[in-house]
Amino acid sequence: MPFIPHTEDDVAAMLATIGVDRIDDLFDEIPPELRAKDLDGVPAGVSEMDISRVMQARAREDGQPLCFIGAGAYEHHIPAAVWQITTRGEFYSAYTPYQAEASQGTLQVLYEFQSMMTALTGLDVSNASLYDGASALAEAVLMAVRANRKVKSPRVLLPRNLHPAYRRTVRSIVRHQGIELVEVPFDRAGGHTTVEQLEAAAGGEFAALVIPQPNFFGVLEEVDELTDWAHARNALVIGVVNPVALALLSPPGDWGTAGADIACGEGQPLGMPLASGGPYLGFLCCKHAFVRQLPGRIAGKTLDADGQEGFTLTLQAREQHIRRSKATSNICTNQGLLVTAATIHMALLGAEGLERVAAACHANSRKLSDRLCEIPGVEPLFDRPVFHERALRLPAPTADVLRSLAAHNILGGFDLGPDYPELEPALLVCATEVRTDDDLDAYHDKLARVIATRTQARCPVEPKF
Amino acid sequence: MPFIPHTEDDVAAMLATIGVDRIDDLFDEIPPELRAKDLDGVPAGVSEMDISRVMQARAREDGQPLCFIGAGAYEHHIPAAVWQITTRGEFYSAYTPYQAEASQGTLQVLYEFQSMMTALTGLDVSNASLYDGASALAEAVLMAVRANRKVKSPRVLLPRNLHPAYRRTVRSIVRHQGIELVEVPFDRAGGHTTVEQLEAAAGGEFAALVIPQPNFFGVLEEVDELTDWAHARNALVIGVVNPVALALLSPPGDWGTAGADIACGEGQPLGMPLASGGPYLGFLCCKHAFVRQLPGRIAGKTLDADGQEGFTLTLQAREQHIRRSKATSNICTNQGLLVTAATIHMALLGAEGLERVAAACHANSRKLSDRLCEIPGVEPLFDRPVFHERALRLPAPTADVLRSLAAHNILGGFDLGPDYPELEPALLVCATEVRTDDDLDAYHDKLARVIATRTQARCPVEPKF
Amino acid sequence: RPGRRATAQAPLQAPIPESTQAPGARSDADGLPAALRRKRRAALPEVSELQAVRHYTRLSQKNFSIDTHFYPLGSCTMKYNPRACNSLASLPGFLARHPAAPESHSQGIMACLFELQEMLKAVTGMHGVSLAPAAGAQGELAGVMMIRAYHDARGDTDRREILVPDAAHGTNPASAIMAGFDVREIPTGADGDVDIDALRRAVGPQTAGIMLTNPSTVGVFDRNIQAIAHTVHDAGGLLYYDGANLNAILGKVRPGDMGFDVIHMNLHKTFSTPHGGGGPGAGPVGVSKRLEPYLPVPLVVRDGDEYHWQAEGDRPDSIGRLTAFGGNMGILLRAYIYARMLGAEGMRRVADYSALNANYLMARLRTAGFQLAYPERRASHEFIVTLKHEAKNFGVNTMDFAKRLLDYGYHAPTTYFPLLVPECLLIEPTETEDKESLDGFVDAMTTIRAEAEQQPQLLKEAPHRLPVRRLDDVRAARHLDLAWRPAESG
Amino acid sequence: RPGRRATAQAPLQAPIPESTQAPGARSDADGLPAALRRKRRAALPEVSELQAVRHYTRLSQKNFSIDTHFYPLGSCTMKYNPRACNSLASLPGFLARHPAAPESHSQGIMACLFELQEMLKAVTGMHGVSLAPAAGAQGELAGVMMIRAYHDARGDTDRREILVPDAAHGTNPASAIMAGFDVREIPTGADGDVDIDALRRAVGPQTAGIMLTNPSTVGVFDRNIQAIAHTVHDAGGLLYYDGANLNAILGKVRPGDMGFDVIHMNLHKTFSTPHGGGGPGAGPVGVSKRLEPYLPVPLVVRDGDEYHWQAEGDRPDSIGRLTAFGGNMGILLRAYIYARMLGAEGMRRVADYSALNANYLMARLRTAGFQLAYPERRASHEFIVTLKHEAKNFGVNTMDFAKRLLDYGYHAPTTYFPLLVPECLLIEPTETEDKESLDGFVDAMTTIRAEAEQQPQLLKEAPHRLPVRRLDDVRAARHLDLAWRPAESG
Repeated sequence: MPFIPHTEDDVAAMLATIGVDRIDDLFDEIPPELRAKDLDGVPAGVSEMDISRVMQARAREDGQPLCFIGAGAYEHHIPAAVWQITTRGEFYSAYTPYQAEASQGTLQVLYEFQSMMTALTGLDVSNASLYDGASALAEAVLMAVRANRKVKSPRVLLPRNLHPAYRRTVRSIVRHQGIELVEVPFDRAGGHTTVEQLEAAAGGEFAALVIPQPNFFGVLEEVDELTDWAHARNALVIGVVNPVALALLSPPGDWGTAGADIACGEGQPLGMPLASGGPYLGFLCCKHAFVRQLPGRIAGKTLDADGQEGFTLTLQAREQHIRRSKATSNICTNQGLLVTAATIHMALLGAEGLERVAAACHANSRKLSDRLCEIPGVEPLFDRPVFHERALRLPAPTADVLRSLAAHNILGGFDLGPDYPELEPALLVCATEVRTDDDLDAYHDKLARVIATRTQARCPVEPKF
Repeated sequence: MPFIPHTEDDVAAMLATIGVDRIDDLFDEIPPELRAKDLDGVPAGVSEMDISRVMQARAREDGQPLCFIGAGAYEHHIPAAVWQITTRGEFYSAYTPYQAEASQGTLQVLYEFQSMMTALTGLDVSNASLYDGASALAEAVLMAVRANRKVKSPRVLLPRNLHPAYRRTVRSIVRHQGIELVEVPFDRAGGHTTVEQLEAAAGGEFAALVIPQPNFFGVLEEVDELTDWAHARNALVIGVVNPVALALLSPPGDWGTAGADIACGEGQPLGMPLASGGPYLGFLCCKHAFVRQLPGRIAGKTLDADGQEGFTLTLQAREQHIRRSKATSNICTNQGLLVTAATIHMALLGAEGLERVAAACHANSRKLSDRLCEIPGVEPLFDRPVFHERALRLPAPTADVLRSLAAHNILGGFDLGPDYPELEPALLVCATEVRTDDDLDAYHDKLARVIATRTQARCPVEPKF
Repeated sequence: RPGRRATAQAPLQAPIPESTQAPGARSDADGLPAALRRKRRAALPEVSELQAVRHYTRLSQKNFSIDTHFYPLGSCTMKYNPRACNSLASLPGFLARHPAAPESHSQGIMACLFELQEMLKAVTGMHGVSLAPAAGAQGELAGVMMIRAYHDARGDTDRREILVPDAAHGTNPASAIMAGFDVREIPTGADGDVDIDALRRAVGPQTAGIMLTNPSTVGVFDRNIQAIAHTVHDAGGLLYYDGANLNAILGKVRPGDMGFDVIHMNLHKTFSTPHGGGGPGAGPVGVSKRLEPYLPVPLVVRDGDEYHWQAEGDRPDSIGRLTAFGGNMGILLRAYIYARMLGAEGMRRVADYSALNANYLMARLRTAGFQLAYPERRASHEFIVTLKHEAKNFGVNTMDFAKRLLDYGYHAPTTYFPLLVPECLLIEPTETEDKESLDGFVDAMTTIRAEAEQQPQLLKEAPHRLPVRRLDDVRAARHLDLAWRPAESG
Repeated sequence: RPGRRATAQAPLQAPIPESTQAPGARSDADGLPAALRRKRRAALPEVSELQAVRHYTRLSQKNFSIDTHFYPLGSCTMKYNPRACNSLASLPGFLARHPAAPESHSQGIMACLFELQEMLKAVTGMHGVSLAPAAGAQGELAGVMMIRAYHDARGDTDRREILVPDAAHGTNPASAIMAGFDVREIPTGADGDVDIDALRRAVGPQTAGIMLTNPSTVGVFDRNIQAIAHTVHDAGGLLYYDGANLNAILGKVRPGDMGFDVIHMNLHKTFSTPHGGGGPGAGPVGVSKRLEPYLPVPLVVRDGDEYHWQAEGDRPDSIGRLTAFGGNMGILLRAYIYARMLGAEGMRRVADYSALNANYLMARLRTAGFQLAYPERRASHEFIVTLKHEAKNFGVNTMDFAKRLLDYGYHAPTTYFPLLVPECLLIEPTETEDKESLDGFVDAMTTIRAEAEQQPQLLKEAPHRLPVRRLDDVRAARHLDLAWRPAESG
């Protein structure tokens, strides 16, 4: 029996101890009419060998196309040590470290993760992860509204150049909390958000401003100016940042005069494979003043009975298992295993390693967009500095172009049209450090051919039939 | 610097402690004219990411053809747990357990392995592995000649239906020990070795008889009869066995009246991937009487200073690091990590699991050979019972047939021609439990087509040019 | 202890392991305006690969885990996480797929997700399933949001109250609040079942629904579930099933058949995906037909031989998206593999053997003299021991017991939950433990009680054999030290 | 200790984990004659997957290893085994390849093997390399067999003696004997170099060759190596280089340039493939031009863009085949990956930093008052401390010191080897350890010496903090218990 260790003798002895005849007797308190008759729809069990065959075929089926999509999830090289250690049974199959003395491994990892994230973001404290970047932003929004004691307004400014899926996620999660999400348009030439646009959109009081850096288009925002503007209006500032980019870019804690108040984002670039979108890792950092509004688990350093240093979960009075309906969030299980991977990944790379990765990605993406813009009709969509990815205008419908490329096993980027119809035909491209010059050439050549075909086809030719 | 942890400050401090100015000064006892100028032929170092790309491309390049080759190396399903545990750092990066107290994990694994191998072979003692099955047989031959006190002859009977690579390996390794290897022909109808043939080949005294079960053709030998025949002549009997087959077949310890004296073989089927031929695992078991002639490491159970049970390497007086030129063998490093994998593999399967694997392989190979023998001109080469693989006669040159199949990504079996020209055209096929009915069908259909083409092509047609 | 924080304490000027270098990368990242660039390098660890490997390998050894210890942690279902699920979900083709890859390059994984949706429907008796929620708590939130969306869509907007038994998981009320509901507690009766009279008094036109675990957190199957369902439904409310305890009845009783309208499942419990030291989980939700329009996106649908995503545009009434990229896909794959290996028969066996283990352990502990919270009831997959006598007679509390268990190599059961039982140990052995483990646990419990009587200090100062002695939680909260900082800055 | 042999003690009627079942398999294996079938089921463990995983995970934790401990084991080069080598050598395409797959389906791995051959040639200065030997000792055997083949081919069949320094590894004489040679020992001089006068007296028409390690096992580079080479060559003998200590001079001095005719390399030492608790290793051999015909098979050769195998048929003078399938391919792949990551510069760095670490540790231990065996010499990558004073003054021996080191979390250095130094500790830190590790080791040694003086019993009874106390080796050899047996059979 798969995963059941009992021998027949064991079962007999155990039933005798309990004082019943058959295992099924143990369910005698369940009204008989409720007992499940059959489980049509659940196939018969298969062996490990058989399911291996199925999964290998399916993994192969999806192939490994040449991918130039970024848009919030990035393919980076992950040192082999990261997952070989992360999947050790002691990390993989451990529970949440509520019994601190039996969980010092996990707890120290959490503490190190928090240390590294505060170092990267330049803020004071970090929690030990949330589900992903988008849900972390939702928690950041809720937290900011709770934490802002100067402004009672439940309005939060959310720029339109923030990742569309993040905007949708925030909307789903906060919709019943009486929060008003105000969309701020972006500058059509630069792709960034200006103070003028913010002024216009804000209208009156608001609790918080969200600043993505870089924004969804890869465009860099003038974070210092925006931060000071919001702080002048007693609003809190929430930075949404890419942790790899932070190796080179100014950390939220340094934005403007006082620094952003909260930073959150997607930890996937820190050692998580793309894996179809998850499990990833949301992070959330803030200034010390807001630590009691921070949702999620937090590890702290303390002493044991012998005065020796050790680690434990702390500030649990914020959490649902203690505070129940008064908790800062309902979150409970988070992304512990990914925290472990991210921590090991950062330890292996160090600050300089992360800088090199960031610089390599940036250089590669610039090279890619320069190459592609050699193709007639392809040009940058925005004129402001970008980091790590770039939005391009295409001379043909994006969906068609991407479909043609996909047929050649190239995933050419993220189609901006569905989320930004005003920009159509537009494409967001990205080339991380794992893409080679050959890869870039292959993309360039294929795109040039596809566009040549497409633009010719646009010429008014009468169908022959 | 890859794998070097030193900071510049560290290096400076260390050099100061030593009292030299530069690292290169540490090589000042080496005659300057000997210092290497350059290392042409060693390319510049590459990053982990770059070598990953190279290796992934090369691994892909070799594809994963549908494989029907057995011939001493068998593709079995390996439970995922086996290698996930085996590659844990504590097993993977540990040294030979000379410091027993710091190596109880490895030592207990060795002891368990020895226990499992004695259980499988039905013999008293096992060592903790040799390099592979063929070199294990070489050591078994040397050992038998040393151990046989009744017969002084250095002659050992080696049947021709023993794996050709084993015969070659034994010859290479024992050639300078004054041992005469006597080849025993096999029965052309049955593929097995008969007592009559042994009598004829033996001529006079001999120290040992080697009995492969099953033999290279998959044919089952009459092991009881052969064992008793050899024992009656005061020779020792060495069984060469497949450990998976032993789940169903009579163990060497039960052969004949007194049982074989030594058993050895290839442990690869116990959880080792095919991996181009290694690392595999040679095993060597014997009766208790010969334990001091056994080469290689042996773990034993003992007590510690508190009277608690523990494990240690024992009988080291046989080994080279103690006995130097008087050792039972020069072997020192063996295949520890593979022992770990094999032990976990056997623990996960248990005796019944191994039986099922053996039975499934056997059934699958029978099904395959039955299917293939539906093709005109394809027929069994021998009429005796087989296990696990079967030799077939083909109606066309084997090498040509295999080449055509390989072009369709099917590896059709092992060509018997080069080693047994007398059998040409002949093919040894195998289908383990991992091959599906679809796989068998695919092979059958392709082979039928290849043979149809080949046999037609035999008709004397003039070339057209 | 040597090695601690060795990582971050190493000098910053240490060279980076080249194995992780991106060659050709220049640190002068062209085109980045100076004003937007980082001024000081982040204080990350600077260590060699061996130092990192050794540090984290040794850290891992300080953990208890399923792979090393028996973990009878009630309500958490700490059972064996099959290694095959890990390796097969980690096949390169699955790891490499970008979440925005087109459907043409996603049919393999979509087939797995679709089949998982179907299997979860079948085993829970629900009409529709969404795999989107990233964990149980997010599944709960999605569930109550669907209840809200349902009432709102019918214009039934005064239903603003969610009923929650006092024994419920803390996430239940917390999730209800996040969905904008008020929470009213319903007491548990002396027999462990919900106080049905109190429930009848509580329902009304303000009732949006009730959140229930069945078997409940006190480890018994609520025999009045049908009456509860009628009561709530008759009042116009919906029934929410907290799937935390689904392991107890998997394949034996289906929440849909009990009358539940919406359910979340904890795949890291019932479907054995790893707990990972606190996640990632996955919290799929299942719904009855009337709630189907509100399921969170994305969903996978099948059209002939092809699979398609359904997102916001395809499902206008959906409560929406809960994470950017649709959920913890790698965890869903693990659950899929596990479910396929179990099959229908294996799922039933989960319930059978988790009930067998729980009832056996309960019987043995009772015989050994421990007091059960609900001695007249069958255990589901878990049960409660109350140490109130031990606390009173020996002056040791449940936490002391728990810490002493660690010394004997057993992870402590869940302590002080549910809150309504004093000095409570909630014990869940799961179906993957063998009789020897359970017997060993009984022995340890018995020994510890003898110690409590004879040398209570031994318990109060426990643990003694772990990498650290008992940790000072109060100090941790008072003198917050939540991150290491380089010496110069603090 | 609970859990020990739990595996094999479980009842035989226990069900097999179905995850490993071969479905469709019937135990009535058709066509197998009853007389040839097994009568009794083998007494293998019968456990569930969780029991096995837990058992072996916990066992692993009882080991010291590079990934958890500093391992200054002289002559063993216990350095970091890069994880990338493991994962890349384990790519499915490499693992799935059958050893008898045709060359058309083997070009990827053959490219790796060919390039490894070429890199090993370049870094050793040899003319030809065969990767076939499965470990260092097999490489030695292959090496001396080639020496024999060379003399035999020239009809020089009286050369039956191999010279071996008294400091040599035990495998040297053992291998020479297996190749049918006689062994004559050459003493080591007081300065650690080979006694060149003794050597001159020893050579003659019977001399087949000499087996040398340089740097030698006493941790110094033999300054007379050129004189030794001339002496042996002039006498008609060949020079064999034992590559065990190659790490010390990798890329700095090449054995070929020193005059060696044949060399083996231990890839699990110098090229960082895992020691694996005692293998698998790999022991490629390199040869000068005159020995090339005798290299063991198989070899990989390149012809244009294609790679081909050379086996017995292609190389009639080869000493032949040493394993059935040509060697430890997976280990060769790991070494290839490591060599590519190092590159030429990285190889030189191996020698640089292993020498730096050894000389630093030697300097610090000398300052701390430990006596060096060869105080006037540079350390190569290793050096010897002799504890003869401590033994005399405190009544503790080297083994006591070694066992006490374990208590401090350091694996013991190599003890009592080489045999010519009394109370010998052969210490090799390797280049992958950082200064903190070395300093910690010095502290531990210093502390232990103080303990030896004040409470020698502490050392004699060590270890105290490991899973077991000191084990009784004598008992192990006297009361042989080499395998567990079911109770019924004894």
